[in-house]
Amino acid sequence: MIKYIATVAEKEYEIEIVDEHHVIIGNRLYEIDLASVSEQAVYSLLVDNQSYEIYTYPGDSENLQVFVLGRMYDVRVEDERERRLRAQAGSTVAAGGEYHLKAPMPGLVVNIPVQEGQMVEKGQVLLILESMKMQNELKSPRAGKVSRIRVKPGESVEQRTTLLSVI
Amino acid sequence: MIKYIATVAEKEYEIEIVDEHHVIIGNRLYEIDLASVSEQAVYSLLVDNQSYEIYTYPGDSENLQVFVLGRMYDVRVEDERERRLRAQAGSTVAAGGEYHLKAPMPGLVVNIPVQEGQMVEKGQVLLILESMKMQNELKSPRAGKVSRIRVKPGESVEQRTTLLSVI
Amino acid sequence: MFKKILVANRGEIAVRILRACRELGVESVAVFSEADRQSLHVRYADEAYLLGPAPARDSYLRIDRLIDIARACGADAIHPGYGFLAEREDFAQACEEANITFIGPRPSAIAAMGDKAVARATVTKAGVPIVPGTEGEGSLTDDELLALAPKIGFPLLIKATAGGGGKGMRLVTSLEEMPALLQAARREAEAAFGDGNVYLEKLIEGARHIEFQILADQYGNVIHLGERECSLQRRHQKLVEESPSPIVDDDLRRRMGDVAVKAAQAVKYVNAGTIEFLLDKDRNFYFLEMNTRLQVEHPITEMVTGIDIVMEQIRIARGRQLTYTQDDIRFNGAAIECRINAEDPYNDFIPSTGKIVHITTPTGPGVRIDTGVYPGFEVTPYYDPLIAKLIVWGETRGQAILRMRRALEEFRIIGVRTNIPFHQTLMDSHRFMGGQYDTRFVEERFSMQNAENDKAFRPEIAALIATLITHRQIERAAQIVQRNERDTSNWKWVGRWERMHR
Amino acid sequence: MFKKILVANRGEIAVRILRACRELGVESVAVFSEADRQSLHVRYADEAYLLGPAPARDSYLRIDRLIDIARACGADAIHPGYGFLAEREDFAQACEEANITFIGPRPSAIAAMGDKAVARATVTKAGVPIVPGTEGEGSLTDDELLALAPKIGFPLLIKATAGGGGKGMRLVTSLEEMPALLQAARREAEAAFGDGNVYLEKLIEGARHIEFQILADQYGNVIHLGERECSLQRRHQKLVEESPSPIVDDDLRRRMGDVAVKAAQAVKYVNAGTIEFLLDKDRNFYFLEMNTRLQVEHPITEMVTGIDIVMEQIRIARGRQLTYTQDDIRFNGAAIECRINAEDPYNDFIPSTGKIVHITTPTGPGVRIDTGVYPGFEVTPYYDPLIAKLIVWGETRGQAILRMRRALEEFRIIGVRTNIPFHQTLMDSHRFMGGQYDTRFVEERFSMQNAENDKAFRPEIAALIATLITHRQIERAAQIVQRNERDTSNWKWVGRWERMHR
Repeated sequence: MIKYIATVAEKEYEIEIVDEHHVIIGNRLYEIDLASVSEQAVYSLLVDNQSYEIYTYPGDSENLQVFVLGRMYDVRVEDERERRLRAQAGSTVAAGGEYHLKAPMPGLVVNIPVQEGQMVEKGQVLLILESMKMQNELKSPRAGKVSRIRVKPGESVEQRTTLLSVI
Repeated sequence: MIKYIATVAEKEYEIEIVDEHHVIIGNRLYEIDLASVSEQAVYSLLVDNQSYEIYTYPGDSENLQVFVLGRMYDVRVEDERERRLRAQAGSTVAAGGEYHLKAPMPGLVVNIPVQEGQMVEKGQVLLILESMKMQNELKSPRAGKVSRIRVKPGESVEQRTTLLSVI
Repeated sequence: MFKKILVANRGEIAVRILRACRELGVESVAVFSEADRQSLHVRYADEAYLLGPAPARDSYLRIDRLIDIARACGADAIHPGYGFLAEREDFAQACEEANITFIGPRPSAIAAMGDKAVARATVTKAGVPIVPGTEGEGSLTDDELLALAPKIGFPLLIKATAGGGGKGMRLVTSLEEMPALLQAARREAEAAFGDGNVYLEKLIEGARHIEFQILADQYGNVIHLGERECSLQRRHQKLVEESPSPIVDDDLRRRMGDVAVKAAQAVKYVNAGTIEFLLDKDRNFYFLEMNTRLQVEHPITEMVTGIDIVMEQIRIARGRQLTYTQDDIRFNGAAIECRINAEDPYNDFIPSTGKIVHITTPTGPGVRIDTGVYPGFEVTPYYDPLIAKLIVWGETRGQAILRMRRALEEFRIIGVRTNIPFHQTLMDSHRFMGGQYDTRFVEERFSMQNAENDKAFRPEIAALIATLITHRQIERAAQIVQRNERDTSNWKWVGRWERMHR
Repeated sequence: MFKKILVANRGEIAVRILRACRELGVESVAVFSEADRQSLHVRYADEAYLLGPAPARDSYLRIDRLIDIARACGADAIHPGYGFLAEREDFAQACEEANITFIGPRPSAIAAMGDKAVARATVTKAGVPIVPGTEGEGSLTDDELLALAPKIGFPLLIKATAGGGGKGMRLVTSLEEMPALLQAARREAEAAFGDGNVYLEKLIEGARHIEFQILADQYGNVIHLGERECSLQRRHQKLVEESPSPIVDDDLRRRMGDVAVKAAQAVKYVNAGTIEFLLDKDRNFYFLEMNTRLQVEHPITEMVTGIDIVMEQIRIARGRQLTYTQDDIRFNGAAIECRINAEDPYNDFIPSTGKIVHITTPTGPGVRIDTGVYPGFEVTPYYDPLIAKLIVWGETRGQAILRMRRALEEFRIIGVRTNIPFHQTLMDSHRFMGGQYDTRFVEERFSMQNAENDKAFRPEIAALIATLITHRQIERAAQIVQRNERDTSNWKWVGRWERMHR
């Protein structure tokens, strides 16, 4: 029996896989039936005969984005061992390190309203990228200092190009 | 430059592939652009800017079934060498040999209105197979003698099971 | 409103009913056989329960299992859809006994309309015309039949009581030839069915199959939603339906509608039902039978009336009064339905099974599709071959036909054969366009091969595409061979080792 | 009728127009950029011509290429769709000069409505109310503005003539504070745009964006097809439209409709067009602008009126009289459109590109989809992010909302992010259900995160499915490792050979 810890919106769920058709969540046993629909990221899940249709996308880092009943959930799944390791390493891992702003889609760099060395707030606009006739503001996910700008206004960039970094 | 002979409804078309965007049919040069749509048997073909959407199924033996503008065409394609070989071998190849009646779908054998050794006409019902709530009459594609019956009424058969043969 | 409805069906009609539940805010329960775990109806329902193995008798026909599941999950109503248990008196009865509302008529109405002889007798009493004949009058002697024949009128048919499939059937055009034909028919029936009994039925020449949609509430209010023309059939399976019928005018519609309402009232009918008529060349009409359930082709009536028939069924079953009176019903434009079956129109309409790998769905103005399949769905041999209903609406019948043509052109289902080419050929036929067809048209006067001289006949394009595909395959094969030649490093070592040890 | 129509557009609207051509029996020509070879509009047209590279300026905006292609292929009319060249006077002019019918208004009408100041002046002369203000009256001094302000009424806005994006904008609630605010606004405008000119505009509080669909033929007949409520916008992009508006009653519809017709007549308008109004809390309405083309949201009007607007456009362009008079127009039920964009509603609505690998399309009663994509289609960064329009019809607004909810639930597009979750959250919001929203609702009072305590919030299901998927992946990885261990026969030989030669 394998035990996982799934975290959704900072709440943790202990989930044990008993066999192909049974799981224990918390202390309750559920009967489940999981079917993958048309070999894509679409699943049909029956949980005690409640029917859920679910689709998923890879999320940031290790997380999985799950869509169910019209809502999106960001889920991190760990087994007990991973969990212990992470606990020992301390919980500051996620917040530290350099953040690399990557182009979420191909586009044209229109404006970079920050400079190297500048301090930025969480949510502050770092770069404006034009794609699909729209100007898209790319914002900083956290406070920090702009460490390096790798593109110039007027430049066309491919998807996932690193645009600048925040330290 | 490779030359093919395509046969549709007993009419032959000489087709030369000049390059990726040009073919000669008969004596006329055509500009073409072939695109495969969504990696399936669906094609978009531009011929001198006329747009055709086409899908295909494998036909009997070497033939290809082609659907275009709501019609189905059974096409045999040969290159010149194959064509010469077949001409030398004589044209009786297709008509001869044993015909094996195969189940076109899984189903239940309901009735076999012929017996081994019996002479049958082209179009005569050889076997009735029940599937999808329907009784389907499987007919002989040509005249001949029933050589061997391999199933019994009441038997369930898988798709492509050989049911009986006509010699 | 109901708290929870169990849908005792599968495929497109289960999906159709689940959608109505969802739009009414009612919880829904699907049931499924082992072959249907991945079906849309399982995915769209709030709850889903396994019934049993794939064959219908082990799953969708298991009354006991259905009642158990409904009880266990707290469903307070069951919708039977069409087919399976929809017209089974015992199922309606079992629901009643389990105190679960059956969304359909009372068991007594199902029974009264289920037995053809009883149905004929019942509606005749109510003044509804039936096809003249002697069916349901027991075993009659030759003398009795010869005496009755002139009253029925010639031409007429001798039919075997036990039979079907044309065995023991004879066409009689005059009284003189009838004794000999009676003998022959009895002999053939005796040989085929072990029962020489026959009955007489007037031959309706050029008959058209016209049916009327009925809605009736528990308070005696009965209305009709106009007619559907269902003459385009093959082996008694409807293939195309349209509303309105191209040959029914306002006066005939009013007269037939009145009779249809009368027929429903004769059995104290409640909920949605359909009265089927035969209409002859002289515009005489005859009651054929009543379908005491939702009809496959109900969407065309929804398109021209704007009324959601399934929602009305649920409201009626809940005890509501009809939302509409007969005067509220307006017929707007024209609708056509093509039944898309998994079958090969070029190979005797043999059913086709397999996995659907690709679908391009026609959409846009005036197009509705009811279906239970999707890319990746496996069409199995266990159930009927209907995989989608393509329904279009147009301001006029002409516009609807043109729209159906373009929708059929757009529709691609790859992985199983479908009868889409049949529908395309039919929509192009002058007889269909002129509305000039009867129930024997498809089988007797229609061919998939008759359209070879129009501008859609492009064999050279077929030749070209087949050649290009073949050419590409040859080129690709050549590349693979080349790659393999390069990719043999391991084997070289093995070969070297073998040579050394020879 | 026309012999051949060239559709100078791409995506869903090109497909929409091609369908109308097909249903009218007119030959159709598609044009495409290098990025669009596999698009539906290329596949559905009778002919297709390459315009040029992907960027619009090299392809869909190339007037010269379009005219050349139309001439070469013998097209006698061009439909511009919306966007691209649809409201370009020079394109309409170029068509006229090439003797090709432009399916739209005359160049003069495009010009008259294209310049906002001219449009305001023109319709004002015809007695159409406009948002009170000084725009288009040239440069005014502070004294002049202060004198005009009380006539406009407070609150009002000071806006920069050169500007946009809120720079140089000030809200004024009284005359007393106005001189200081004028100074500040001019300073800011000067700094931002190098132009300190400002104008005044009445602040329409709680404004709703209501537009009227107009049809006008070449013989002076002008009718309207009722209104569309388009207040749900984000960054001036419409997201959801409905018809009728939840707050427009018969009387207001008649009055606004009359004014809309008058506005169209003021420029001798021909073909389909749309008059946009702002409606304030006190039900005063003001002309905003006229769109001299087919509108993205035209299908909701088609659903409630039964009129095919694109077919009417083509008939009008051909010189036909309008098929309908104002009295023929009946409004039946309610329709809603959700624009499905390839963008991530959880990440600031950033556009999403990529290959669509799977689509499950909602179908069934009352659902229409207009789209240009299909499984396998590549969403590129070159064009706007609209990939589908989901349109539903219901007998009432309530039914339409419930139907839209179930349709959104069924809609799956995998491969790119879409704003479907945004629409789902919106359809669940009490303000939308109550029809209580204005043009600032989405940006100022709507959140994707506000729905966490209803029954659709099921984090434990999300946790469970993520765990099951992770578990399966781990198991599969383990199997692959095991298979690889077994599948090393060749390497064993190689290893043996190596050992022997060490």
